[in-house]
Amino acid sequence: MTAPMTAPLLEVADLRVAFGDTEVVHGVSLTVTPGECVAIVGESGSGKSVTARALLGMAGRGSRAESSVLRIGGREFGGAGERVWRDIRGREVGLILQDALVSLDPLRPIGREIDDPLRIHERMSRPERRARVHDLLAAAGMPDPDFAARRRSGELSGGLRQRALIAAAIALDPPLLIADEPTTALDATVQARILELIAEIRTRGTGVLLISHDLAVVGRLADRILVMRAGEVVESGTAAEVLGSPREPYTRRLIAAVPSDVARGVRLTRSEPSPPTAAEPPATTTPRARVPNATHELPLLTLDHVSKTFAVPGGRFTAVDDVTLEVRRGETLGLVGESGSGKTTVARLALALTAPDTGEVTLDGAPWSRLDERARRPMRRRIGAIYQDALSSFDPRWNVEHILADAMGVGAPGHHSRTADHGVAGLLEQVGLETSVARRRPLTLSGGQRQRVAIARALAASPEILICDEPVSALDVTIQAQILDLLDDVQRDRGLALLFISHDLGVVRHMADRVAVMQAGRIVETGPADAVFAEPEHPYTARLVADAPRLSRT
Amino acid sequence: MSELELRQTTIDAEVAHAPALRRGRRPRLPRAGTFVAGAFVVFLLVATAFPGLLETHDPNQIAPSEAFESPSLAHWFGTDESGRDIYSRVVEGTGTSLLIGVTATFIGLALGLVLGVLAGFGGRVVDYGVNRLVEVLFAFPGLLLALLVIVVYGPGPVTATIAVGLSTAPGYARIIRGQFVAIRSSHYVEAARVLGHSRPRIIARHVLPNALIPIFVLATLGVGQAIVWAAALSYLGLGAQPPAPEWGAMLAAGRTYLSVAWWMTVFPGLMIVGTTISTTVLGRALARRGKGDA
Amino acid sequence: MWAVATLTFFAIRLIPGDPAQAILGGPGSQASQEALDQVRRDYGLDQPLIVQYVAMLGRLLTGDLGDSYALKVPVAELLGAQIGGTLLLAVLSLALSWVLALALSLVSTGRGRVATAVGEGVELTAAALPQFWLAAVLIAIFSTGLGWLPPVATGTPSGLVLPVVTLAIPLAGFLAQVMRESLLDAMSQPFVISARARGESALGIRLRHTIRHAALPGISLSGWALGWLLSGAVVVETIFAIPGLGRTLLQAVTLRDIPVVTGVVLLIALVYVVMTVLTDLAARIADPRLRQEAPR
Amino acid sequence: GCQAAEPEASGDPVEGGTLVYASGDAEPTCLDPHVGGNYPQALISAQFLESLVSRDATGEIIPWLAESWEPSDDRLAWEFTLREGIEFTDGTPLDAEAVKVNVEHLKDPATQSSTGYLALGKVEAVEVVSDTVARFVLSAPDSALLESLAQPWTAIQSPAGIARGMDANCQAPIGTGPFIVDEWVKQDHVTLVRNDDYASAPADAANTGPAYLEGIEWRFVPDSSTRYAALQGGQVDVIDNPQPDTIAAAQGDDAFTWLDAPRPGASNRIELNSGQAPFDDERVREAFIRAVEVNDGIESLFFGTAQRSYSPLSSREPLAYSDASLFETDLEAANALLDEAGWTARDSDGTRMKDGARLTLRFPVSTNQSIPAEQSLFEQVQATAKQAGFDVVISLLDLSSWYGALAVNEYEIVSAPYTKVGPDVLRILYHSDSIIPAPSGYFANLSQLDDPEVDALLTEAASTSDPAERAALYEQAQQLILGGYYLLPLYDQQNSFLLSADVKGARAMPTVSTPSFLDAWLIG
Ligand SMILES: Nc1ncnc2c1ncn2[C@@H]1O[C@H](COP(=O)(O)OP(=O)(O)OP(=O)(O)O)[C@@H](O)[C@H]1O
Ligand SMILES: Nc1ncnc2c1ncn2[C@@H]1O[C@H](COP(=O)(O)OP(=O)(O)OP(=O)(O)O)[C@@H](O)[C@H]1O
Ligand SMILES: [Mg+2]
Ligand SMILES: [Mg+2]
Repeated sequence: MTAPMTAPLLEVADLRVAFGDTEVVHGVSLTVTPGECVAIVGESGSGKSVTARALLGMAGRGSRAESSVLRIGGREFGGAGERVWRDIRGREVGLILQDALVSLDPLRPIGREIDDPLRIHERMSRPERRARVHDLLAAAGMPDPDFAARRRSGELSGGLRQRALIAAAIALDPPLLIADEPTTALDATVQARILELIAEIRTRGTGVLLISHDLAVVGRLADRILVMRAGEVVESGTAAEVLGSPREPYTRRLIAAVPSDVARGVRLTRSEPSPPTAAEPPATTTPRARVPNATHELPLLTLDHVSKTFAVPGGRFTAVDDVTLEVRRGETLGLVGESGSGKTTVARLALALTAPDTGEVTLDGAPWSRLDERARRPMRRRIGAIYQDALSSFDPRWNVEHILADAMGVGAPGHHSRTADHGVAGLLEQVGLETSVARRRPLTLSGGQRQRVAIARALAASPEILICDEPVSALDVTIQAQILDLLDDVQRDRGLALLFISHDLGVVRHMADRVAVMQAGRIVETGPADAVFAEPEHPYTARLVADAPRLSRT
Repeated sequence: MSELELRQTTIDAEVAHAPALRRGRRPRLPRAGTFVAGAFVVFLLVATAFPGLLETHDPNQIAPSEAFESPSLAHWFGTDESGRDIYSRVVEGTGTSLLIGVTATFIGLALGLVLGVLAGFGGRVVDYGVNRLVEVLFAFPGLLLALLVIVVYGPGPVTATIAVGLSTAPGYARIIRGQFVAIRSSHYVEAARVLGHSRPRIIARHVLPNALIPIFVLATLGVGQAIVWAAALSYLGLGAQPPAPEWGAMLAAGRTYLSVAWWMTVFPGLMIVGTTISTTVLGRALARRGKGDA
Repeated sequence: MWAVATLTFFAIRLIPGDPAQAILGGPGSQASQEALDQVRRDYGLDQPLIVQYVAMLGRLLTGDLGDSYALKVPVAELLGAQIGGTLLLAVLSLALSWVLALALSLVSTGRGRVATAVGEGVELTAAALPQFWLAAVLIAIFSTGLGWLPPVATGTPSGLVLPVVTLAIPLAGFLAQVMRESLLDAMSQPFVISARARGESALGIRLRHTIRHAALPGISLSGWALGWLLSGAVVVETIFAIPGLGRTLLQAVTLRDIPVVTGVVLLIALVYVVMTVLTDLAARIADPRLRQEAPR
Repeated sequence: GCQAAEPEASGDPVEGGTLVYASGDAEPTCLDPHVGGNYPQALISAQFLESLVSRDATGEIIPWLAESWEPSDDRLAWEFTLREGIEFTDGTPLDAEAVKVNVEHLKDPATQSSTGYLALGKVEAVEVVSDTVARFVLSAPDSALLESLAQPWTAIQSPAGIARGMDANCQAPIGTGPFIVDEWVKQDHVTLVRNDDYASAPADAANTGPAYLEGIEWRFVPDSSTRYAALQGGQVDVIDNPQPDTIAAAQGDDAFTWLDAPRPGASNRIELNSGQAPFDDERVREAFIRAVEVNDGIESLFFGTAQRSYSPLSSREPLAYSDASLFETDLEAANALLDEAGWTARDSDGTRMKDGARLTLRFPVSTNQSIPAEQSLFEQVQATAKQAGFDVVISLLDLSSWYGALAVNEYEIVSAPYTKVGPDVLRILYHSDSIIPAPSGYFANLSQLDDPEVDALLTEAASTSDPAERAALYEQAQQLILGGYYLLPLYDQQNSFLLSADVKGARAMPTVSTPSFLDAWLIG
């Protein structure tokens, strides 16, 4: 580092970015000094990514970026041309893009991707570059770097891809690293490794601008935090200040929305007026009573030594291996496990969308997986489902009303009886949506609204149990909080049982009465949520719990 | 034939792009383009329904002494080898040409639909069987299929139409089956199953309607292609029979005189190209509407 | 293959016209009844259809395609002499249409509305050009007009230029449409942004990243495209007087020369199958995602 | 260019060079014209096979392989004296035995001969009188025998070649001609090389020794525009079957020579099927002929390259008889005739009706036999006939389907070419015997003219020995045929060649107008 420690690496004042006529970033100012980690947090769409990209002069097609100051490494870049920008990209500033899984060209070996900045900016010979790529990958914590350099992104797991991206971003040792959501879509263990890596880079004197919607992540790394909302910085300060004594209500809400360590039944969205009805019990902020110990009762859904294998090139792959689970009436069973551990397959088995190879699924003590589809059909209404990707679970041609009426089993489109209208309105109300939503198509709704519609649809059939497969993974914290609260509400109102699947330990911990931990198709541990999280028995669980980022609340 | 399949990929890509489109990432065709395409189609429709309105001469009136006249005020598109007015013949031929295009597409589509539905819903064995059949038809050169039909049933617009229809059917069948399979395994069909809806209900309310939108768009694209196909048959002397003016036949006839009278092929050719482009442009606009924000 | 053979056999039998007459030089000839009977016996045409069919299958199994009715030479020999030229023509056209389509989509995509509209217009026009007309225009321009290229196959490379171009242009139109879509798709992918973030230039991105994505559908459609080209060869070989399968096929259909038609169709089916396998392989090599079906 | 190539054009012949010929005719399936026997075979086999006799430009039969011939008094036997010292290119001597083998070959059903077989219909056997004298024994007098033997389909081949069997002989027949088949690459070309020992030129040839050309590359280029483009580009030296507009264009260009060589035999004509309604009524036939207007069309479509014909025979036939007065267009007369014949009612599109039947004329057109200009002419016929109330339905068919339509009598009008040397073609086309279909379903008398008087005249003409009497008989027959409105003559069978100006001395044989390159040479 040649620059004196005091001179900021990055200095931006009054940054404004507009797409066409709509301005999406309204006057953001920030500085990053060497070795410092500055974090931007905020809900989805608040303008974090646009801000980050504007710092490299690539806010996007059709964009206009203005600022009174935009200084990088002491050089002013306001209004610079593409050529000038190209010169510092990768050299002065490294950028790790938000979508790690798709930010590497699937057709090129990652070694070549990492090689790019070396080739573009440095006069290095081929062997020199190869050696450097090796070092970078090793530095990024890539096991077997030489082998990995020849892989393409599709052949690597999410965590390894993220490492490759980091390696590419730091290839020329840029003084400033911008990391946009570097750990989203990674499971807890991998996430922890990546964060460690960034922390290590920072200790080398590199300034880091970290962007995330996840306060728990930010809390672990950031020196200073900027909270963005709707394109503006609403609060900024040191990490301790912002997380410890937030001034703005928005910041408080953001912090509250983080579910980890929030006890079961405690609302995450306390500062908002409670959405559904005014007749809400006032005691929502206190933990509600646990479901009465119901062991004497017959479980509602059981999976009894269920296994499922898939044919894959070169043999069969066991996705679910001798799994035994039970979900009792009114309780929430949380199912956690890293990606690919077989959670979705369990959900599909429970929904009888696929048949188990061995073992049996029973519903309310009666055969379920063994039934003929024809015989099962009338009973299907007892068991509902919510998926991670709500949008693709709706017929793209149908509007919300149509979807819900269909789920209620009333009439064909165009034949909305009064009762149907009433039913649709009732459902919408129950999930906290305006009746005007009824006429819209899911495509035009926001993620949170879509997920509410999905819940309304699941409720329409008055099921006894809901299978929720990653219902909130695609949502940002605040919306996630609303949905989790909503699920909590309907569970209480209707006495629903939930099979709640997530890779996010915080979410499961908040939602579940009991947890089952899955690894490589097997259930490695089950038990009451508190117990499992407090004293994990299985080493795998212990690692998961240890790796999960926590928000240190005051 | 499988220009269609290519087109299908295009539509799918288009549809996949719908959200991107709304964000304006993808430049739309200028609206003017859609407008011109629409105007052209209107012209075609008028020419089909009331050719007399647009014609300046009797399309079959021969005048050997006026043969091979280049375009002029009297004969906008010039005259052909028998002194007939090419503009009027082009107008008169619209109906036949479009009829060939539309009917052939319809036949191909209908057959494709039957095969596609069988394959898509008929269970593993039927699917396998139909797939193999379609593969076989696919490997069968399209032109040979058309030639066989024509040789069996004699040439003429009807057989040419049937021939083109038959030879496009395997392509449609593959696409339609693909559509069905994709929709059948889509999340929303799964969601409907979870809700306990019956198979026929799911097919009727989800699969068919969703498959039909792109298929309809596809059909609008297939029309121009079918006309080009019929033109190839006319070149081999097996298309429309004289004196009925048909673009492909005019093109084939005019080819002989390319060096003497370029206008004999250029104008019918322009009509074919224009029809293909305008239906495609409209079809794409439709595809965006159908799957886009609507 | 069996199915193709069966279909061809029966389809051609539907054609009116007596194969025995075809053998005797067509219905215009005034062959005597004895000659007809003799030929029917020789070629087994007096047997019931099903017997003929089984006999044909039996011969096919031993790799014997039979003798041409009209030319009286073994079909395998006849086609063996023709396949090379046609395949060369088809493969060259395929390669050219890839290049044209890639160039067109690279040039016209992502360069604003006008370029896109022009690009799409060119593609659609190219795809809508009937080959017989295109060939005539090309000959008029490059042979008669400019005198650069011979209009007939002369056995030299220059003789192949026009036929290859004729076949390639419409195909390029189709391919370009598909390539444009995948190019657009690729250009909107985050990896493009991340490449830019490393300082890559717009040209570098096209050459090093998106072009591969655009080429993929070209590869996977090659099997189909080759089939299409073989169909197109019927017209092009006639116009440019190139000896090949297409002309053989056309002639055989008009002469009702069943063994030859069957042979050609089988051959084309075989090429199609081989090509499909090859393109699958090629696509797998080019696109590691296709090898990635197995879970990690 | 000039109207026809002069044999003694400019300068002295130059030795050497290979001429490239592009043929638009179908590629033969067999190069031996004895097998089957169609025009494309004649075209190429004339380069390497020769006949016993030939015909000169005036229609006179002249010596070729036979130096003289003599019929017996009863005209049932003909003795042909062969030229001495002629050998086939395989070294086999040309002798009476060879002639005998050839005739037997032609008459053997296994040869599957059609044209040659018909031509020798009256020949019972050939007897070997001496090495050089062969006697043809006839079943009946045949005035057309010499004309028949002048055709390429009865050319004389090496007996050793024939003995190789049909497959080998089809590949490369062996004759006495100026060229030898060297190689046949299917669908591409036949390579012909010079016969250096050639010594059997026909009596009217300028060159009596071996050809000047080293060889001919005989290419098959089916597309007419391509052929012309290749000629323009210099890739080929001679093309056949040029389109009329091409000929017109080439005429204004010194780089090309047009060799116009109409075929002998019948003219190109539209036959009216008198075998069934409505043309079983002569008034309706006349009405049709009066109604249609073809002269303007011939002029504009053929660019002045075709002359209107008013005869059933080609203008190449000295005995052709014409009568233009029968074919004057007169719409009023046509209408009157149709009214008279009872076709008085008209339906909505103006087609005449009688007893509920429409006046529909089915017109199958073979796309292989009718060039585009002719097809356009037929469209004009269709348009003019419509004015009189005829509904002409043209169907464009491939050759097999076209024969199929004729075989089942599904036509009212049709146009079919027929090439033969001499007026005896009339017997093939208009004798009632020709209405009886061959086993293949084919019959030559497409107008289905069935008139005992015509039959008698044609039979007599075929056996008479007196040339004057023969001419008179044929004239009478032609008068009857034309006067009965059985056909609408159009023009001679178009047959022409475009030659690069570098090609000198080429000519068309006066027999069936095949090109001959014996006298030809290339300059430059
Ligand atoms: N290319 C673009 N064209 C138009 N609008 C855009 C474009 N890119 C982003 N926007 C808009 O700018 C706003 C901010 O987007 P941005 O991606 O910065 O949000 P974010 O805070 O990063 O959200 P997330 O947490 O979901 O990543 C959004 O309203 C978005 O719709
Ligand atoms: N239809 C299938 N065919 C083959 N393999 C499959 C199939 N479905 C799932 N698998 C494999 O089974 C394993 C478990 O998949 P599953 O989707 O159940 O995991 P998951 O725990 O839900 O993962 P994630 O957190 O990524 O959603 C994966 O390795 C997956 O690749
Ligand atoms: Mg973002
Ligand atoms: Mg999952």
